[in-house]
Amino acid sequence: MAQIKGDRLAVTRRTALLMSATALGGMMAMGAGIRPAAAADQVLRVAHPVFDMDWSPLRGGGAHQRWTSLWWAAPMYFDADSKLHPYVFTTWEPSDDDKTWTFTIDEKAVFSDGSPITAADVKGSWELAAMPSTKNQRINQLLAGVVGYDAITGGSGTELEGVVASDDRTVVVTLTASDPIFFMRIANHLAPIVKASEARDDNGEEVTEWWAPDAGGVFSGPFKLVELDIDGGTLAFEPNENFFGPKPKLTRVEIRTVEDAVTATALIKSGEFDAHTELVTSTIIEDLGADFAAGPIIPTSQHFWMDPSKKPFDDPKVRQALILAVDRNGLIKASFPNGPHQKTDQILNSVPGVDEAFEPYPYDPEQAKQLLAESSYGGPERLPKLMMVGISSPANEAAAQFMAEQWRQNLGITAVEMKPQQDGYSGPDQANVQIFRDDVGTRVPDAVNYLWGSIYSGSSNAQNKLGGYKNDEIDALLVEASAKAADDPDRIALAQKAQRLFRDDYCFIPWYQQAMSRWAKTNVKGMEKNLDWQVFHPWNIELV
Amino acid sequence: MLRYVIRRLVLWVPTVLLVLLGVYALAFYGAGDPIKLIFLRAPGDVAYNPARIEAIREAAGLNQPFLVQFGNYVLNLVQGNFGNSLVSGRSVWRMISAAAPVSAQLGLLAILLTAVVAIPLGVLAALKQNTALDYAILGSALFLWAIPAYVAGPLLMVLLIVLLPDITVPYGWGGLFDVRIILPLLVLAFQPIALIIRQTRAAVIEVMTEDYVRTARAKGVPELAVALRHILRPVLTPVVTQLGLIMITIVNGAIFVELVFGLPGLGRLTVSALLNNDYPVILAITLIGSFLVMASNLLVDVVYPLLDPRATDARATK
Amino acid sequence: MSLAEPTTTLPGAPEPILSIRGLVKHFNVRLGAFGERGATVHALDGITFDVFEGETLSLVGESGCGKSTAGTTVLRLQTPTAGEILYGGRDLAKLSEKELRPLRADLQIVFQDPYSTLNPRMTVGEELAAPILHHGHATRKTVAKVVEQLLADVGLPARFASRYPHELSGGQRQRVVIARALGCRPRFIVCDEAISALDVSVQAQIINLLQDLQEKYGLTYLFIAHDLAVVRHISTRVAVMYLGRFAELAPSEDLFRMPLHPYTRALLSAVPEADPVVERSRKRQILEGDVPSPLDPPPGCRFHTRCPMAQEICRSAVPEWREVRPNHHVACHFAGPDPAPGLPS
Amino acid sequence: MTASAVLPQAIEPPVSLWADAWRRLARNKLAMVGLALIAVLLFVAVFGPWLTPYDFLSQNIDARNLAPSLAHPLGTDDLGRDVLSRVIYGARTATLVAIVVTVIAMVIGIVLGALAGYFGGWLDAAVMWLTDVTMSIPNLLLVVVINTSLKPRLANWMEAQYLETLNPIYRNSIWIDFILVFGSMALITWPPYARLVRAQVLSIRNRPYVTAARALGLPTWTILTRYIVPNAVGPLIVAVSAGLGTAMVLESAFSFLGVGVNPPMPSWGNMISDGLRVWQHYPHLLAAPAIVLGLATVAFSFLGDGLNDALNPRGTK
Amino acid sequence: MNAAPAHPVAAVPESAPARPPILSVDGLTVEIDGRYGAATIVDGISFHVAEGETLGVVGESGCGKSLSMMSLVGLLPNRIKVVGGSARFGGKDLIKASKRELRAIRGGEIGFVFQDPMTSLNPVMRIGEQLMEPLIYHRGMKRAEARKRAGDLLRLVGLPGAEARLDNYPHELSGGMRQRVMIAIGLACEPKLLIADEPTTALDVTIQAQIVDLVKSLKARLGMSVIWITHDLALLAGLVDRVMVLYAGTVAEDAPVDALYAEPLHPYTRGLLASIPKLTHEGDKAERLASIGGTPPEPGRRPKGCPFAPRCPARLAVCDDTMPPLLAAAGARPGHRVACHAVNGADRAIAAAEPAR
Repeated sequence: MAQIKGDRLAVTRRTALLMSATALGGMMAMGAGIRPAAAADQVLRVAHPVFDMDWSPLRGGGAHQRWTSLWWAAPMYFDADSKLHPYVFTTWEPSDDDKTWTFTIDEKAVFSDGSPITAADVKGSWELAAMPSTKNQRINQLLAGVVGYDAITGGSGTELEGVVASDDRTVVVTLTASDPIFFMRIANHLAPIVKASEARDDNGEEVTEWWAPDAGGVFSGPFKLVELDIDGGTLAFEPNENFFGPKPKLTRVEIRTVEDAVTATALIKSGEFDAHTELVTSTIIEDLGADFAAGPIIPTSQHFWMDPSKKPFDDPKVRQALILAVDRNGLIKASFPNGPHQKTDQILNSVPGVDEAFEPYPYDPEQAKQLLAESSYGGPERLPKLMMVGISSPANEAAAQFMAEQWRQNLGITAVEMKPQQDGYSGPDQANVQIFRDDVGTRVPDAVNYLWGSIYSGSSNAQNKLGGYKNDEIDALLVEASAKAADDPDRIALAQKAQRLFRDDYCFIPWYQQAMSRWAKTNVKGMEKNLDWQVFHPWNIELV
Repeated sequence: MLRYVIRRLVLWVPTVLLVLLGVYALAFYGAGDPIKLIFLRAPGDVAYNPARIEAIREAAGLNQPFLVQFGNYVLNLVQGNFGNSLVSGRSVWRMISAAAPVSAQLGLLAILLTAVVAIPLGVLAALKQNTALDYAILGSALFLWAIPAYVAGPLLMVLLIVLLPDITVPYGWGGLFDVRIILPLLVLAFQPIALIIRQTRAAVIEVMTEDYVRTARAKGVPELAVALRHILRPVLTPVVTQLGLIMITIVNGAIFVELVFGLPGLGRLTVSALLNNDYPVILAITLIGSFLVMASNLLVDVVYPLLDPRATDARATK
Repeated sequence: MSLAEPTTTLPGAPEPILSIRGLVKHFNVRLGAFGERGATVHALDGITFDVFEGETLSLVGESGCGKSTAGTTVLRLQTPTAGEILYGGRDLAKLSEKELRPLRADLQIVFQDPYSTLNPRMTVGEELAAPILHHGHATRKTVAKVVEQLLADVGLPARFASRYPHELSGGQRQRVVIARALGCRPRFIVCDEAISALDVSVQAQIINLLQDLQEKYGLTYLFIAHDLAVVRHISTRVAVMYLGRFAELAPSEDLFRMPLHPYTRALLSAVPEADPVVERSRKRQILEGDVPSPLDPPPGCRFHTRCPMAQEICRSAVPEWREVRPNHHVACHFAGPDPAPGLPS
Repeated sequence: MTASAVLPQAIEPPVSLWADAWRRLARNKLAMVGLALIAVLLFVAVFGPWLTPYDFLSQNIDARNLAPSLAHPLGTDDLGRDVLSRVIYGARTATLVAIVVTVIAMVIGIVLGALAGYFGGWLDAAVMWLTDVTMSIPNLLLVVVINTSLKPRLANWMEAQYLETLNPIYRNSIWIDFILVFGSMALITWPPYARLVRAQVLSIRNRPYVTAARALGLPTWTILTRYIVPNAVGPLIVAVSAGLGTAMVLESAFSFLGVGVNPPMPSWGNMISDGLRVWQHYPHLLAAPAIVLGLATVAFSFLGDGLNDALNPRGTK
Repeated sequence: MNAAPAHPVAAVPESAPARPPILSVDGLTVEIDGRYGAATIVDGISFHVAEGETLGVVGESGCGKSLSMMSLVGLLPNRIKVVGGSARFGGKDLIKASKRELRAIRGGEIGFVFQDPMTSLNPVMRIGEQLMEPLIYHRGMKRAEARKRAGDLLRLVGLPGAEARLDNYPHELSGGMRQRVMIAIGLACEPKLLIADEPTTALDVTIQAQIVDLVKSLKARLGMSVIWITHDLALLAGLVDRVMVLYAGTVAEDAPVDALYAEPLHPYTRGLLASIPKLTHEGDKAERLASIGGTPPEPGRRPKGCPFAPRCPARLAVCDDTMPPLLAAAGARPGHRVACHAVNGADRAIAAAEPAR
């Protein structure tokens, strides 16, 4: 018996070895045989940098948000020149006091299942986006002024009283205060119009993955989601035949996750992909050409914000010293030597009202040294450690290291810590952070709104990154300006004045104004994006 | 044997509980507020509204005291409910069950590859001890050992893209019989292969001096049969005991390999969960990780006596 | 004085230096691949004997018979399961390790393998000095002299003090081990197979050395060995062990001339003699089979499974430990004062 | 055949096992190569500041990404810093990390392992269980979680201390990095040491020379310090040598993932991770740290193997 | 008389040189690559084994007794090499034989039994498998056939329950049983010569008696020659026809068994015999054992002349620098050779050396 047993054992082992060898050999052979599928006409292949687990259009943020315009329609939208276009809404009328707005829905507007887009869908979409469970990150920008917003966003309600579907095609919005630019605020894809009856359950909460193809998702944009493998990181879109706008030129859009930027670059170079969601590498120009990353400058800018509530920035001289000690020409050279982003001296850019007369912070190491010596800390030795957060990409890191080195060389400061690749600052040490790298910008082409979101005392930027910064003069100027009509020249003048006042508070190190890169190869046409990161005419994208 | 296995399995319970409690506490007290993290990660002016964040936190059940949360977690776990991701709201179980097969297939294949490649090479090196072949094998093993997966991976991949522009780029996951598995498999197996080559070589050199090998030669058994029948089999025993170590190497290597090659497995899930402090996911992965390590240890202990008949002999305690 | 004179150890001799009463040592082991079965090794199953001042008492038997366990248990290097070890009016079996420590100087042991009984990281001098200093037989200043003297006692030159064990040959190491034991100024030394690992030509040197030292310092030996020829040469009395029990205990000459236990006779018969003529004429009694496992020793007389004269009673009743002749004890149902007729001797 | 038992007929200086092991090691060419590399590494780590041609932090924004040249033997990085100087400083980081990690892990391992081995019983069971627990947590996870949770807390505490006392000891965060990042690495690397020490203690406790020492009546303390510990050191040295290499690799892995040493402090791991992003254009930025890390790892492997052969020789009876 | 199986030992005839040698070794020299360079461990030994003869090889550890025998058949570790001499066996010179030829001889024409049956049997292989190997490789048997024969062999060596034992692992057997299995393996192909390397050293004396008895009876049945290597002179007395005493890699003395024990000529042999305590002799027990001072020299540290010279009580001046040749001792019995200047006379040594050089 043992003999037979022994035999069988031997055979099994041999067979197993043989099988595995065959398997490996087979794979090698297959590898040799396989060639990339011939690039079918008009199939756009996109590399996506993260495994987004949640592609809900109502999230209001995240990398996947960059492709919302592919499959969702917005109330209106801006193009690259900040020109407003109607979309779902064809008309928008304010009341005299700018407190009530009436919007009309395009009568052709339908979902991908052919059902009409109704006022109830608009109301439902907004309510859903405002509810905590959807975690929409930017709903404040859209609906903060709407009556009933605070209750629904605080979790205590499911309805926005301020939004009323007066009939199937008319939406009336009531605001708590007058807002002449409310129509601009909703002209984006941050809370697109979805079929509310499908997306919301009986409690008004969001149905999990209602937008997935196997859940029978219904879409409002030019494309519809036809394939979805979240875990594998792949999605595919095909034209929505019922789309009420122009007929899309692409026959298919494929999005695949490629987390590593170097790999993604190589894949794009090899022709595996045509475009990328957001590719940030320090060698992008060398790798893929200037055209790949080129794009219009959008009203978003990156700066290093100093928190005056934290030591040692409680002393303005320290702040000023640190600012004057940084050679900002070097800063942009260290981070974006070849563009596409450009150095900036002020917050405002690419909106009407950029201040031509704004006086940039000079590079003056001598004065900086003197200022530091005059400060209450008396010099570099007694400064507490400086902590920077938001140092999450190669360019950020280069800039941060450049500044740290400038401070070391010019001021003798050695204790600088930067938190790499950890974008949030919500760790227990957030109390210690004094410098925040972050962007500010505006979704509407308006200088006041731009500053309102960055230096107004109520803004998140002022509250969090500037440590509750409050300059009463600036606040007053901005409040005054915001009541002016969009095209009133005073509106701009007041904003510029506010920005100059902010300059003298020495609270930030200006860095760059952002280009809205195409992130597409030259053969991809129609990839122009607006300040809202959206390809504003997705139906125009084509491969040539 | 069954009783032994059951006794070992029972011991897992407190182990797992302790591991979970530790990780839970670290995540809870240390890593900050995941909800805030979600919001503050988004660039630009986000809707930072304390009331809203509080409401979101409450909806996720994150406003309760530590022990209550942990207790709830364990209770849910016992019912097979791993909870939902804080970031995406998806069922952790679903995420894991989508990711685990990828990692498992890759890992098992890597172990297989290791066995198929490393053991023969190790035996060969030992049999040709101190020859050029030995040095070549040992040198390659040390070389593989010295290159971290995160260096080898990108280098290999980009080299491939550069050298063979026509080939399907080995990125992503297409299943076990997809050509794209080759590169990640190789990179993942590098270190275990290096480890096992060295282990096998050392073990063979040791076994070669055993009296029973001399006996086999004295019987006139051909050298190849000596190597296969008399040397290899006893060598397998100590090599198999390295399974736990290989498992750890592979679990850790998988993180880098999956990251580099874009494989939707547990390693990638781990990194994204860690960066987002998505602790339902972190805990589930910890659970799986410790389960793997414990299971492989148990497997080794159970298989050992089957490979080595001597182990069935008395084990003296005090 | 001749150590070999039997009168010095027969009745009327001084009080025993060490009295062992019913000594039992069991080991618990776990069996099976996963340790699922517990079992007990009956290494020592109740042995009783005295050791008299100045004598050499030998323990012989096959491997696994418990003789080494007896040696280490008597010295309390292992804790006995039961029984008494009376030394100087105290029962060593009941003392704690701490209480034992001062007594240890009196009771020394020399192990079989001289390669592993010396600390490889210490020089011979350090090794020898440690117990001397600890027991206060010298001060740090005078210890070198004592070490030198000890080395001289065991026939090694003084320069060996600075050597490490691995630089020495087996015989030299065993001399060092003996010197180390001597450094404690012991009364009693257990020689646990102390010469078994040595080459034939060196064995004789060590045997001679042991005898010289016994004479010089009046030592008492418990000599554990399996080489019966050596045992006969060196012993005053001999105890034969089988499976954890004594089979026979008698003055050396008595035992070799007139073995009473069938096992002793078989053992003696199996030993070859370095003389072809004798060998050719010898009638050999070859025992069948192996020693049974101490995990499951046979009931009754432990030897009955291999005994050529086993009867029914042997299978059930444990033979009594009897003194069949003066000072000649034996545990066999059939042993009389004279060798059983018909058995080869 | 007894290869080591030398007959001391002639008057020769005594040779301790250590000297003997050293002689064996010295004959092992690979081990010597490893030792030489490690010596260079240590030298560079200790005297780094005097060896670097440039300040490792000095930037020259007009001399970015230069290829190796006479002025910059290993070129410059994306901020125009001298790569050679940074690699040399990286050796400091690597060495310090390796030593800190290994020493902490070893201390934990020795204490727990020795206690477990010597006292046995429930303590042994508990320690072994703890090693199981530790080893069954994926180590990256543990390090990252500890890093994101404990480190900021300690940083907070130190900052508070500094603001209160203005004592500069509390100011520099690099120490926190080292203590915490690498302390947490030690927390995952101690179990092998504990198991090794325990096994050693268990095995040595039953060696005849320890029994002999007990028989001589020597006190427990003497037995522990002179008989058990010196004999347990050999395998421990081997393990430590391997552990130092492993710790360097671990450091680089964590720095690669961004949880290790903070920039601008150079570490081979973060240099590799930076280099990987641009290596197609500036291969020297990847090659320099990767090769040096590889060499260091291989050096410790060589030495470890050599030590293993030298300290645990087979065939000497 | 009782029922115990008593095997009377057959009287060994005076060694009869008429029988042709099956193995003649001449000038065998073996070196080891040690830490201080090559050292000679077997230094030109010559001997022969006649058909059906049992040769005892005796010596202390390190004298090269095992190595010289293993070197004949290529069973040495890598760093030990034969550097000179010849060994004729069955018409072939084993030293010059190819690996393939040696393999055919090992286990086929020459069988082996090793010292420690515990380590010499493969612990993870069943007894049957190990026993079948020589049958399969030398006799070309099919497995079933080999298995049947393996059962027969186990019965031949007196293993109780022979067939059932085939499926046992070595650790499941006792030491004596294991050694019986080793003997069965050694005898599997009915070799002409059995080399037994200290086969009873690891065994108890009662088991040793069993094994000795077994080998003797098997030899009588199978008619092979045996080389029995041991350090135990007493053991050889009743077992072999001839004894060769090795010291430090050289043959000190080579004689028929009776001659050696009755009239040992070499001082070393004499010393050895004297240092063994006697079991049955009733002598002066209080007497000290005769002993040889010092220890055998390490390989590579052997003196230039007679290796035993430093320990020799009969040392002459010539012993220090001239190696004594192995010569038939004057006046001794036929076949009695000894390598000692004191016995043979130094001039004979020089005379013997001349024609050779």
